[in-house]
Amino acid sequence: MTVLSVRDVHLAFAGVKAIDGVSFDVGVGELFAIIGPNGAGKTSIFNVLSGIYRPQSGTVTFLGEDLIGLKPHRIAARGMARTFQNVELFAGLTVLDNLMLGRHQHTRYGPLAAMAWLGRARRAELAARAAVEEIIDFLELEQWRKQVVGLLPYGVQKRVELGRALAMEPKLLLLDEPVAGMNLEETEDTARYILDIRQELGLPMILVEHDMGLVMDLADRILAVDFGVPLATGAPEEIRRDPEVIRAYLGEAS
Amino acid sequence: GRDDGGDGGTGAPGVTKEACPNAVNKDNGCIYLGTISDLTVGPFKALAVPITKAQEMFWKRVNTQGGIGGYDIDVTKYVRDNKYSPETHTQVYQEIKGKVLAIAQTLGSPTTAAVIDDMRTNKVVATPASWTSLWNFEDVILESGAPYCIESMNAVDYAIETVKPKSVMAVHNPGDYGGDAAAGAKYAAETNKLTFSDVETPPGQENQGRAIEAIVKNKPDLVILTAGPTDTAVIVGEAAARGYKGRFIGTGPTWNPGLIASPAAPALKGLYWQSAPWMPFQTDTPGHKAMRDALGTGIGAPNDGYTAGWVWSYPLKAALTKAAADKDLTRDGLLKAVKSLTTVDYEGMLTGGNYAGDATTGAVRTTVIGAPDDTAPTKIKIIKEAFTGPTAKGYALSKPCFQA
Amino acid sequence: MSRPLLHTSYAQDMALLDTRTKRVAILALLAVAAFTPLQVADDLLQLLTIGMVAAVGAIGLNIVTGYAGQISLGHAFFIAIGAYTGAAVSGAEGGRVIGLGLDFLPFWMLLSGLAAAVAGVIVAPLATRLRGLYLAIVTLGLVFLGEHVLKEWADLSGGPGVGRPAAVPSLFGIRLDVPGVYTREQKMFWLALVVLVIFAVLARNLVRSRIGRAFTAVRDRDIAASVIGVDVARTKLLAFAISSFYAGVAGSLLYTVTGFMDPGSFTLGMSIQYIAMILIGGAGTISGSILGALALTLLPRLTRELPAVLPFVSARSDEFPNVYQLDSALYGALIIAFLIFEPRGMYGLWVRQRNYWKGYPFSY
Amino acid sequence: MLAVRNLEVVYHDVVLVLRGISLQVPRHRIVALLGANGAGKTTLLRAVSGLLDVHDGKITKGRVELGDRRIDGLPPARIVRNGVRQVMEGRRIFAELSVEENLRLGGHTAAKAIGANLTRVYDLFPVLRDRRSGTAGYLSGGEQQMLAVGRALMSDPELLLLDEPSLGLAPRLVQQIKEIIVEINDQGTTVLLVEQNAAMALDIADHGYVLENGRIVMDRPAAELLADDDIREFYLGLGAEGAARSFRDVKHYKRRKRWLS
Amino acid sequence: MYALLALGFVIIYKSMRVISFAQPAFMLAGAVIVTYLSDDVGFWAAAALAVAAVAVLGLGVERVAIRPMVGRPVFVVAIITLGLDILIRVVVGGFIGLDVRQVGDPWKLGTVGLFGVDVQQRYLAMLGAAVLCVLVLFLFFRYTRYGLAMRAASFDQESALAQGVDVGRVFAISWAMGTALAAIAGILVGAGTSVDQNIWIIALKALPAIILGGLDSLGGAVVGGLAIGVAEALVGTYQADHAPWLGENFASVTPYALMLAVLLVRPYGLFGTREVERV
Ligand SMILES: Nc1ncnc2c1ncn2[C@@H]1O[C@H](COP(=O)(O)OP(=O)(O)OP(=O)(O)O)[C@@H](O)[C@H]1O
Ligand SMILES: Nc1ncnc2c1ncn2[C@@H]1O[C@H](COP(=O)(O)OP(=O)(O)OP(=O)(O)O)[C@@H](O)[C@H]1O
Ligand SMILES: [Mg+2]
Ligand SMILES: [Mg+2]
Repeated sequence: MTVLSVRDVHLAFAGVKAIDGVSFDVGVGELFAIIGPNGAGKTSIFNVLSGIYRPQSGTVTFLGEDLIGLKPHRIAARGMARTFQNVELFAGLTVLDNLMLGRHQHTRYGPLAAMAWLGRARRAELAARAAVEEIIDFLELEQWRKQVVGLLPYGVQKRVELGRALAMEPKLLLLDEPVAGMNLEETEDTARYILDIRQELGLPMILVEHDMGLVMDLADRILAVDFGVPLATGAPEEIRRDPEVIRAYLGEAS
Repeated sequence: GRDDGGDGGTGAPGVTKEACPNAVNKDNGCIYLGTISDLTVGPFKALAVPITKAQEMFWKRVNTQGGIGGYDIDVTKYVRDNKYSPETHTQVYQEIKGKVLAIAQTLGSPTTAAVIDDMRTNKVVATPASWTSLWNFEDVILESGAPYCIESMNAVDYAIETVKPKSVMAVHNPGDYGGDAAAGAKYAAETNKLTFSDVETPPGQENQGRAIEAIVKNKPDLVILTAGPTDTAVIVGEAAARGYKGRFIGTGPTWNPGLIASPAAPALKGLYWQSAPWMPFQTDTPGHKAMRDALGTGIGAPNDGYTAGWVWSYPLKAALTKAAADKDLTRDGLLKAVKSLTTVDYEGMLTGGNYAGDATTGAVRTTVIGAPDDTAPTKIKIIKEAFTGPTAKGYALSKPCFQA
Repeated sequence: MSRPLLHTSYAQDMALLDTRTKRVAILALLAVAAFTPLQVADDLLQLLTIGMVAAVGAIGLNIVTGYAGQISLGHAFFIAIGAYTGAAVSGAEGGRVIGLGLDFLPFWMLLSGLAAAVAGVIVAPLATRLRGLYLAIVTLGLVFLGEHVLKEWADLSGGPGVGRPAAVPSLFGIRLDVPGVYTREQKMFWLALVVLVIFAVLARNLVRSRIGRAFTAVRDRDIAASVIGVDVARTKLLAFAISSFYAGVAGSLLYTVTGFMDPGSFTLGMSIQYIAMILIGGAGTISGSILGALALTLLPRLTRELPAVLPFVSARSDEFPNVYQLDSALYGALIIAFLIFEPRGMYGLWVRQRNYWKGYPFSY
Repeated sequence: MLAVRNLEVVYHDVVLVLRGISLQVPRHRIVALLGANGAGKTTLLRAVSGLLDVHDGKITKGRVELGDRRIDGLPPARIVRNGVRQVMEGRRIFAELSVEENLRLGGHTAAKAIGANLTRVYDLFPVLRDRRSGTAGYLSGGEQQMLAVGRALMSDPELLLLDEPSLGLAPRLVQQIKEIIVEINDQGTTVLLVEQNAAMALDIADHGYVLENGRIVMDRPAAELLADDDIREFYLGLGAEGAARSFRDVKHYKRRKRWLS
Repeated sequence: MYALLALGFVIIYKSMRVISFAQPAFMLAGAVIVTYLSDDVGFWAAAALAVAAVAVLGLGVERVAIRPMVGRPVFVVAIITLGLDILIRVVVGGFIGLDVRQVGDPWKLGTVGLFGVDVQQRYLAMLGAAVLCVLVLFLFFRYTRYGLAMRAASFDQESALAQGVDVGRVFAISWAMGTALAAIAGILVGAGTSVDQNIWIIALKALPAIILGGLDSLGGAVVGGLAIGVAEALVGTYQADHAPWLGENFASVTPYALMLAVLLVRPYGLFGTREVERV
């Protein structure tokens, strides 16, 4: 059973081939990782998946549905959630509001109901709040709940972003460099959250990360790309030993 | 809400037993009159400032002559700037209306229109500072001189006498000012079987291209112009530069003495005449003389804004005098006095001032024509003294001209 | 020192007025406002009324600009649509200008809002294509085009320099614009107060709802917003529609207060004044919009009083410098000074004071 | 060369972030500054480069000296001219400008040497040469980081303040950046290196400081730090036995160790 | 004409991302100063002095009212420029007095024959001035570091500071240049006609021009200015005959209509820099 199936995707920007024939599948409950040098096209793959970029060719099938050409919010509605390489939180809002925004698709009521704040709107908001509180609990964000995210420590911001993605109740979670810029302690925390998400929610995930320790320890399968071209796909051990991957990406140090 | 009008025991707002601040006659009471004018950033500042100044001097002279019915008149305490915006006008009007008996000056038509309902309801008599024919239909407004449309009729009639035009074009700003004049020109042209065309042009030097184009292309024999002074310079100057040789006659506000030094001066001297509701600054009538004396030498260059402010003040003086004589210095009394006025003594500056009858009988129909001249004090020399052309004579005002 | 806030349910935590102090303060404020007309002179009352109506418009602008981040210089355009719709619907039939004679206030007020909202919906797609100042200037273009239409369409507007009577307010056969037991100004004040309170509460509810959050999300990061499921185009559309609705309602009432309007009023200057209102009040806050609108409407009154106490300026309009010039200049200068010293607006000033006292006596 | 003495920094007049920091960066050395997120590392760099103003921060106590000149309080442009360059966290390249325009701008204070410096930077980072006329904002994360470092080199700085240069870089590039830092240092530039990647930083540094909560809690030669048990556990992720722990074994309770406070 | 005005806006926008609504006031100031000086020192010297004086005024204003706002949202700054506009216009208006004033230009309404058409000398002067300004600006941006520094400062002030760019000086220079251009434009507006309080309105016409050309493009400002001038003239001449339903004086709103049309096709104007956004 595959959740997501990407077939032969090509994407180019004015001469730069960002993705050049990438294909892969993500299975139920799988933690799939994508690695590759800077500029290899990892983020671009995410952007294609979430509908920000439209590839020139190729198909993306998510839970049996073709995603190409859909607007990002439609894709989000189908259960795709992601975090961003550089934190893309709404800096002026509180943690709570950021998480509530994650529930945008799940709180459904119109502007008139919102203005009146009676009945449906009120109930929906209360329900959303309860759901968000669970995530706050899960990610241990209690102490920052009502703080404006812009001023929070970087590691916490990354966690809030993860929380926002979780609030969407996704069916697939894309994580773009979740531990970049974190210190060891925070990295370990994040690793723990990722494991917990797997365990408790059974959520399939795609992980893009340069911290090889984390990738190798957590991922079930890894896809390595370079210049948009897939180099290899396989279990962590295979990838670690793949000469092409070492040449292009890992370097002799590891 | 409370009405803040101090009535000083006489029962009328703006009338106090106490003397005016800086009173000439310390024993007199005080009648406060309000002034709402365009004093800083609005487009008519160059006219509004001298009007306001002249009115101050006019009422000072009245006070020096003993005041009216035991009262001095103060027009300096409640002066407000409307920036030529109806909103501001309304606000300042509300601010001062409870404190004044009447309004010595309310400048502009859209601005005044914004408060006219209230003036009607509260019987606040006011002197306008514009010549739209609309005022002939308002009881509370004490207009002086011929409205724009009659002035234009006279201008056309005068041209018929002198340059014998076959075609007339009205080049005018939109709205009551230009629209009124254009309506007059159109009526005159039609009455006299001349071809007529109408070009509306917005204010602003850079916006005159189309008007100039129209003039140069159609070569009308006569252009009746209603625009601002700088726009006038552009239109006349450029049209002349592009070979137009017909005749321009502009209404009162098209002229500013500064134009005589402008690059368009040669063209203006050649092609341009100026119509006006009354004689200019330097004229030799008792009224003009009194004005010049009152203003003294400290005013800089002469300007017909002063003349206008001075002339406009006579009817209110007459009404106040009448109300005082009737021992009824209240708003009611003043309005009653206004409605009983059949003539006002303008000390030779103008004849007219019938506010008792309807618009047609009340309207003043005289106009003077002048031409640019370096040597005259306001750079305009009169070439035709007060006259009423045949068209204007027969014209019945049934509603404001620009609405006809 | 204030007690820590303890709430025992999410409903309590999310309530609009979440502390007792706030509830009491608001009630007191409303009570004072309701009795104001009995105490204050009519001219000031009228100014306050205009300020309150302007506040409705400012809230509208704040929704689209402060919350949704779409800088609009076209607010005057939407206000004009509201003003003329209201006037045309409620105006007397068969007069010089268009009038349908339907003078039931809620009817024409809502209709004005709707008309403006429709215009907003038409304009909104521009916002999905244009960013920042480009959008601002293009919406400014609307103002000029609108002004042109109004000037040309004299049957509706009365023509430039002539104008027409504004909307006729009547509630169940009672005309609010003619004096009765209470004066016109008093009645209009109460009307404006009620309208403002209703619209402010509605707006406040809106901005804390999912829609309000979506506005902010689109303002701060539209890509991220779309990825978490916010339909950016629809959200902008909604922001423009609601904002214009407010503008329309405000427009329909704005001139009813004074009774008369001229097409020359709906200019760039008006748009900018509204921008100034929300900036001075505090962008992205409802109470800020109200404060800003009141401040900016009352400011000219203040600047007219101020120069009079300064000895060195002349009260004569033909001398330089004179009080009238100073009054205009002061208006400009106060705006500059305020924004320099309190860039977050009056709301920011208030927050700062509140925080200071909350933390008192500790400064760090 | 750089000496920071007893520095205190406050943001917005209320948030005290640095609480009396002293630190030395000798000429031609690489000094590493480690510390948890939010410890105040970036703030310290800002205090040196004069960029505190922009963030409404103020030095309330202490001084910053470059050689024997006091440089705190100087405007940033002057400090750059004195040879101090900060590479800001998060790259902060000019997204709308082209790669080469970014570099030229980096040479704003050394206009004469722009040609030579361009060649030098392009030699260090060949990718940038290939993308020279491309819009900088469309570069990938790593490419942008290279551009940011390259841009700083355009003014021939004497002291380079690097704020987390390895952030978001692929392992091979981290290696490369590391080599480049060493190379730049060999060419005569003194480096103050702020890093989360402690292994990388301590590997090339001569000396290291550890910052916690606005205070320096450790100040030792890099080699000693590498051998310190606490550092090994909390910054390098090495178990007591010296082998790397697996992230799969991370414990489910909050571990937090503080040296002070 | 519009091109010159537009250039002033663009220079300031280029460095601060702010549209200075005070440009009309500076334009008026330039014109009025010349009217005072030209009688005594002649037109050319007066013009030079006026431009210099306005540039200094611009510097001062930048220092007092704009510099403290560095780093604040651009719209707050824009509203400040608006306050400045009111302030300066009141003062300058006070100096205009009651009569319209003359700049005393040498061209008056004189014409010269050019390719068989009579062209007014002052239009040639305007054209010359515009070409000269564009040339000077082009050279300035080409051969000094400041062009790049201006753009950089407008995108990210902190980062520009870190590059050693004296952002304050960059802003000052851009204000001085922008206001000087406004002054030149003001003088030329006054040439051939007269100066009164109301000429500032013309400056607003430059807004569609710069949007059309792209807010931060000098070339765009020139092209936009010309396009708008031409469009206005064409519409003014032909619209009444061919499309009377647009109403009288449609010409004066043509710039806005044109701007709307162009922006629907090109959201950053003809030559504007596209905003880079990526995640
Ligand atoms: N919107 C865009 N326009 C032009 N080029 C782009 C755009 N987005 C990405 N690119 C280019 O596509 C290539 C892949 O970029 P991408 O961001 O996907 O890399 P990445 O693998 O995520 O790198 P990193 O690990 O540094 O984040 C890069 O060369 C980048 O410059
Ligand atoms: N502009 C600012 N205003 C207020 N507080 C700030 C500001 N910048 C930083 N701080 C606060 O100062 C503290 C130190 O921040 P700093 O950025 O110096 O930390 P850091 O050690 O560089 O962390 P990181 O590893 O995340 O970069 C943090 O608590 C942060 O919240
Ligand atoms: Mg990436
Ligand atoms: Mg940092």
